[in-house]
Amino acid sequence: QIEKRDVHIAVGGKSALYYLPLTITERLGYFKDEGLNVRISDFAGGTRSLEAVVGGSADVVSGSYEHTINMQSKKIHFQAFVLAGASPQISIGIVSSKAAGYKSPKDLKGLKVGVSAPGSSTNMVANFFIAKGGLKPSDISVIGLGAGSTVIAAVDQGRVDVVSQTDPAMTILEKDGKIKIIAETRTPEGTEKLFGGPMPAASFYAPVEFIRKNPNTVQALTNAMVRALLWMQEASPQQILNTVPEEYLLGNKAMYLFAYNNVKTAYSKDGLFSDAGAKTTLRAIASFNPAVKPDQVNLAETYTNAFVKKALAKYGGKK
Amino acid sequence: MQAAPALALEHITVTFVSEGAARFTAIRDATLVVRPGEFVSVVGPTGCGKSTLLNIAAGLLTPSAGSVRVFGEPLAGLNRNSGYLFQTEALLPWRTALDNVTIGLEFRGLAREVAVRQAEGWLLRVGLRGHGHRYPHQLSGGMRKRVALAQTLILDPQIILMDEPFSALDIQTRQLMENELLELWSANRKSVVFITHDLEEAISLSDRVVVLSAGPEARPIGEYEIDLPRPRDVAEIRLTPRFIELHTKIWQTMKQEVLKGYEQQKNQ
Amino acid sequence: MQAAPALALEHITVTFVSEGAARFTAIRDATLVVRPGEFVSVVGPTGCGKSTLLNIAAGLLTPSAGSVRVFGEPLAGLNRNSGYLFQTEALLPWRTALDNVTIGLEFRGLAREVAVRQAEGWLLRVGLRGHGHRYPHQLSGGMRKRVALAQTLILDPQIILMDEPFSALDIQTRQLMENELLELWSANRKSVVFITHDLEEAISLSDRVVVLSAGPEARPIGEYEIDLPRPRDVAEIRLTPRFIELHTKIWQTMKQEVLKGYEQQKNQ
Amino acid sequence: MNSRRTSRHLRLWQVLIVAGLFTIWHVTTHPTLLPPLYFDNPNKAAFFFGQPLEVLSRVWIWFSSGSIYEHLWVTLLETVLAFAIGTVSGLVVGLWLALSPTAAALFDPYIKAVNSMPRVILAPIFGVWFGLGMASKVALGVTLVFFIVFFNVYQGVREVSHTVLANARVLGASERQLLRHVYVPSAMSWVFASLHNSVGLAFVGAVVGEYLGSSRGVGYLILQAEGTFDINSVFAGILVLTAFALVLDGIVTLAERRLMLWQPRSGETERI
Amino acid sequence: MNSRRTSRHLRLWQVLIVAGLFTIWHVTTHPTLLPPLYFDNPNKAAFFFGQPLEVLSRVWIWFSSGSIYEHLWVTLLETVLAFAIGTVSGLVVGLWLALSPTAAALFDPYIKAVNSMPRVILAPIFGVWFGLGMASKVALGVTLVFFIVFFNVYQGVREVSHTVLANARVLGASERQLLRHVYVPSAMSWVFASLHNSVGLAFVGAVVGEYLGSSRGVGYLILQAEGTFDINSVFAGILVLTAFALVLDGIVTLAERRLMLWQPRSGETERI
Ligand SMILES: Nc1ncnc2c1ncn2[C@@H]1O[C@H](COP(=O)(O)OP(=O)(O)OP(=O)(O)O)[C@@H](O)[C@H]1O
Ligand SMILES: Nc1ncnc2c1ncn2[C@@H]1O[C@H](COP(=O)(O)OP(=O)(O)OP(=O)(O)O)[C@@H](O)[C@H]1O
Ligand SMILES: [Mg+2]
Ligand SMILES: [Mg+2]
Repeated sequence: QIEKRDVHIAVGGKSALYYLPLTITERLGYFKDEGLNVRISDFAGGTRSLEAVVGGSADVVSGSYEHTINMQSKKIHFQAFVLAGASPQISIGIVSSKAAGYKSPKDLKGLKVGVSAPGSSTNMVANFFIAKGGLKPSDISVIGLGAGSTVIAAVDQGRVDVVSQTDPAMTILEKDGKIKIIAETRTPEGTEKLFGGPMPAASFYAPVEFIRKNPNTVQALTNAMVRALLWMQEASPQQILNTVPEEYLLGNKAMYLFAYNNVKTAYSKDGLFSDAGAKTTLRAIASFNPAVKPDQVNLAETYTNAFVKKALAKYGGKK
Repeated sequence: MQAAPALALEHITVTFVSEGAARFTAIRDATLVVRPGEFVSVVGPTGCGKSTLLNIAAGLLTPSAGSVRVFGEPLAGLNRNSGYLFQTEALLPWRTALDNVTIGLEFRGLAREVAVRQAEGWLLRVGLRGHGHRYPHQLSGGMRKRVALAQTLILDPQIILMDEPFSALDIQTRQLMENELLELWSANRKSVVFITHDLEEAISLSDRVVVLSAGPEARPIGEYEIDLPRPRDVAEIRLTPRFIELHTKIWQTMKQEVLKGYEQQKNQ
Repeated sequence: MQAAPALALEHITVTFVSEGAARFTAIRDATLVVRPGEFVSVVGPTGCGKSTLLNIAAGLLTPSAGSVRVFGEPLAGLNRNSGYLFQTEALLPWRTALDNVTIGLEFRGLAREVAVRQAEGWLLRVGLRGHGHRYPHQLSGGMRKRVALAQTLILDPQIILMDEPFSALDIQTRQLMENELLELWSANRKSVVFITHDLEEAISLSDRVVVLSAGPEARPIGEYEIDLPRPRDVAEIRLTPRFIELHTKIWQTMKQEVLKGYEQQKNQ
Repeated sequence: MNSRRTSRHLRLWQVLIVAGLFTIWHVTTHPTLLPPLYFDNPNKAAFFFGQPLEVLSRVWIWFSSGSIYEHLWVTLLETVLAFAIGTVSGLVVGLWLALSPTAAALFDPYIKAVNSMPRVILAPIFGVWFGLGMASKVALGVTLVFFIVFFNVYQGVREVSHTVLANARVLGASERQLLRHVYVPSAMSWVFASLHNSVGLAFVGAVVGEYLGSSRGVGYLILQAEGTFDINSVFAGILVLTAFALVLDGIVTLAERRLMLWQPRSGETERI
Repeated sequence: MNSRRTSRHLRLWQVLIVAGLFTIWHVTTHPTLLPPLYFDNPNKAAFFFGQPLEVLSRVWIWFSSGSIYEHLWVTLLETVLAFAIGTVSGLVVGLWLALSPTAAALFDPYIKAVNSMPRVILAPIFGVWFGLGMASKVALGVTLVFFIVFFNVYQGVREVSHTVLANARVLGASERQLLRHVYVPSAMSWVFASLHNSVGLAFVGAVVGEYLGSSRGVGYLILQAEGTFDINSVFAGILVLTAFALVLDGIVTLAERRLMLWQPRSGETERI
């Protein structure tokens, strides 16, 4: 009764910790268990993976929930149906040499802030953070660094004063003592502190149309993901390491583990969205992207817990 | 009613324009009519415009003024009835001698074997048997000229335009080629326009010799009917009294013209 | 002690190898010695290997066997003492006629104005005054040859190698050029190797005429000292009895050779 | 007279084609004008291809507010530097290897290997070596331009007519003079063919470099717009760059005309 | 004999150079071998530039475990397709525009404009048109290869000797025959110059296409590795690709040798 067995998932940077639940689901064979034949295409960035789904070459995005709101303002309707990351895993750090002079966000005025790309989530988090200190986006200069080793090089060579990035880059920098973390959304507490509420992050979302036409497929995807999330809650770090593909660890196993420990509380425990989270996201986005008008956004359409609830009913009992 | 001339260049003027430099009128109001089956030689001082005239007859150059008619039809674009042996090297460098000779036949759609058989006959005629597999750069200057000759003549064109075809050959080979040409021509009367610097060659081959004036603004300044009997042997005919008489006559006109041209340039 | 010869090609053999095709020995065991100040003409049937021999003398081609010496020194690489007038077109197409003539002087580091003044003199000498601003493709075949002549002679080389320099010129211009060449040569005795198909030209200009046999495996088969008095006028000297005598003698050798070559190829 | 009329006709046609393209662009991306052709949702066309009116208004705002100048200046400077450095180095290395067969045989595989390296992926290394400023963008552009010029110069030099070369050598040219008076003029048309290609790729190098990490430049603007799915600004950026690429190409064409005067052209006779 | 000895010498030198490069790479990136030159932290060099031994062992693992073959096959197929399609279309369009001056004048600015567009930014549009499979990567490669071949063919055809062309026309060649027997052979060396460049860029197109979004291919492997800062795998991927690019280039060179037999070469006399 599954409408579409071959599901094509698009993701932007699959090997990042941000998308660990997806990798776990795939590696543990949960998609197969649900009768799905999943193909995962990796892209150089979250917007790219979204565009692939809009263009019709993939079915489901594994990406940041906030894009469903962005897309609604473009009159293209997406709905998120299972949450994988409860926090965006973005941290802000200031280079050690400037750390002494830093007291509060307003001290960032005039500094060079390295983000993954101008206009991306890392940029948004940085903007949100400086707004707390009463600064406007034009008070800092934003530098796009990408997410690769350029970030490390930029800090090393003193080309940025502040970085807003995801892991493992931040962990590497932090461990080397290059930066001091001044804000983070790697944990629920940090997220709460920065955004004033929960901030849903990595999730599965798909065009509303797709969900309407393929409810059983979506249910199967949700089941697999929820099962993986539940497994992750129980799993030891060693189990995680054993599950993740060898290639992801080849860089540096110890570093991977260290970074994982930094972000492990950021993964969703049950896959459920919260209304508060959606509202926080809308607030954050609206403050950043003038094209998004809060009063015109229908938040209820952007996510649904219906599938997760059924999945929890199926797998939650095993606890 | 008389047949239309094979080639009629009437009141031709050619003015070259080149960027920056002033215009240059190479030929002014020149008329040259070639009857069907006539062998016409054109002689004239170097640089007077002989090749230019031939380019116009071949349809490769458009005159600034004047009309070109081929068998009565005004010429537009290329002259499809003519074969042209260029003064400069024009063989296709990426084809062997043999393939250069066959190419015209291939263009006409002849089967390769037939073309090769004919071409081999022609290579023999121009004394290049056994050199068919060479590329042009592996041939001597005179050999290349002979390949070009075979390339043009194998197509058996109605009008043959030849620009100094034999000047790179030694005298003996030259006479052999001249006799071949005459034989071919007399077997099946073509119209020939033949440019040469060798007045003896011009007289011994032609029905008519046209002398061009020195450039710029060259034009024909003398036409001489050559009433020597045919068939001719190019070596023997040079010794006849009528030949010597004609030679002397044309020579006088030419000599004056060349010296005039040379003086002109010296005092320019 | 006698001075070393200006140019000594001794026991030269040239074998061309080309991919796929068999090897071809154009020249076998040929010896040609040119004394300082001597004017040597080389004649021979087309394709026998005259240009090849000149290329070797210029240092552009390495013989397969044999030695080349220039003023007694073995030649390695280019012959720096020689000027070479090529049989094929060799002007630099991106330079005007004038700039083509000045280029050798510029290579020597002469100031541009000086070079231009000399070059203009040379253009006048070869009858091309007023054509200095033209690019090679805007000149006629004979004009290009004369520009090349000026280009070579302006450098006043010790040894002048010329490959059919005048064959594209009309007879009058040709005689003017020949006289210019003789004048230049006699003023300041150079060694000249002169290739031509025109036996009269060869005899009227030279101290010695060398006849090559027909190829393949060509070699000198006759050497004739030309004991005509100097200075000569190329037009007048042709009428002297001694000239006619020499001409007949050399002619006999050549004729046989050419016919032999032609027959050879026909029966190959 | 005649040729001027033809050229005016041509311009007219070109404008018409541009207008036609813009019209097609407009009607296919404007949600309500046509039934959706390709996408199920009528807004998707606009999402991917933008809308010409929006794009043009974006361009207009950039220029009228002056906000674009800083970015444009950076990008143009990077492009011109990449073009100049890439061309000169391609020329020099191309000439060198073409004239020194041993060096050519030796380095040939390395050059080809480097040419086949995906530069975009190596962008982080460029960042390490050249920083995040203009230098790294210029470097990226240079790696694109260099090879195009190099391969053409290399081949162009080897195509020099043997006779012309022999003649120049006999006339006493030193290696240096051969280079200046024979190899370079003869390879000129090869160089220009590669330059027309390089102009475009120098722009590509600069923009992609900025796109991969920067704080200024048109690529930065484009990246910023992509983050918020503002496809109209992306196209506006591309449009502006294209216009400047055509200007730069025009300059190359002018230089070509001046330097290639010597070549025979057809239609050299005057018509009366 | 002699030339074979030289060529063996050459190979030796080339191997030595590679060995030298690897040694430099090794000592500068091996943390303890040298005092750090460029970076404060001795591990930094290895972080950015990888370590040759690691890279080689990565390559070895890929091939011995067989895990690379699927990816390599995809990438090679994309490359070859991009190369073939780009070359043929560049050839056809180049010939067409070179032979039709009106079309050339008309389309010239558009071609130059498209050439100057940063294709990486347009990758999503390729995704829309060609999907996420091989087609979109091939398309990206084609946009790189096409222009290189195009510009060279376009110029190459216009460089055909006027006399040879006139001769062929007088000998009765139709437009079609001119193309086949004059324009194409004459432009051949131009085409080959562009092909040597294109081989590399076809690889770049395929890999960058995969890098921007894919589920297989060497570019995908590289993308995965970059996400985990595994620079050794990135270099291993590049190394493997480079090796194959050299193989493909070797094939082009062979074809060139066969087709360009007619050209004069120096040293045509036998030495005894
Ligand atoms: N493209 C051109 N542009 C300008 N002038 C030209 C061009 N082509 C030829 N000329 C000039 O036209 C004149 C005639 O040239 P043409 O080649 O017809 O002479 P020719 O009689 O064939 O001479 P030759 O016997 O030396 O071959 C010459 O003065 C030449 O400089
Ligand atoms: N590169 C080459 N490869 C093979 N054969 C060659 C090569 N160059 C010349 N030959 C052959 O060598 C012979 C002599 O050529 P060369 O050009 O020296 O003749 P030539 O005496 O100058 O003739 P011409 O009077 O026609 O100019 C010819 O048979 C020619 O085919
Ligand atoms: Mg002429
Ligand atoms: Mg010769």
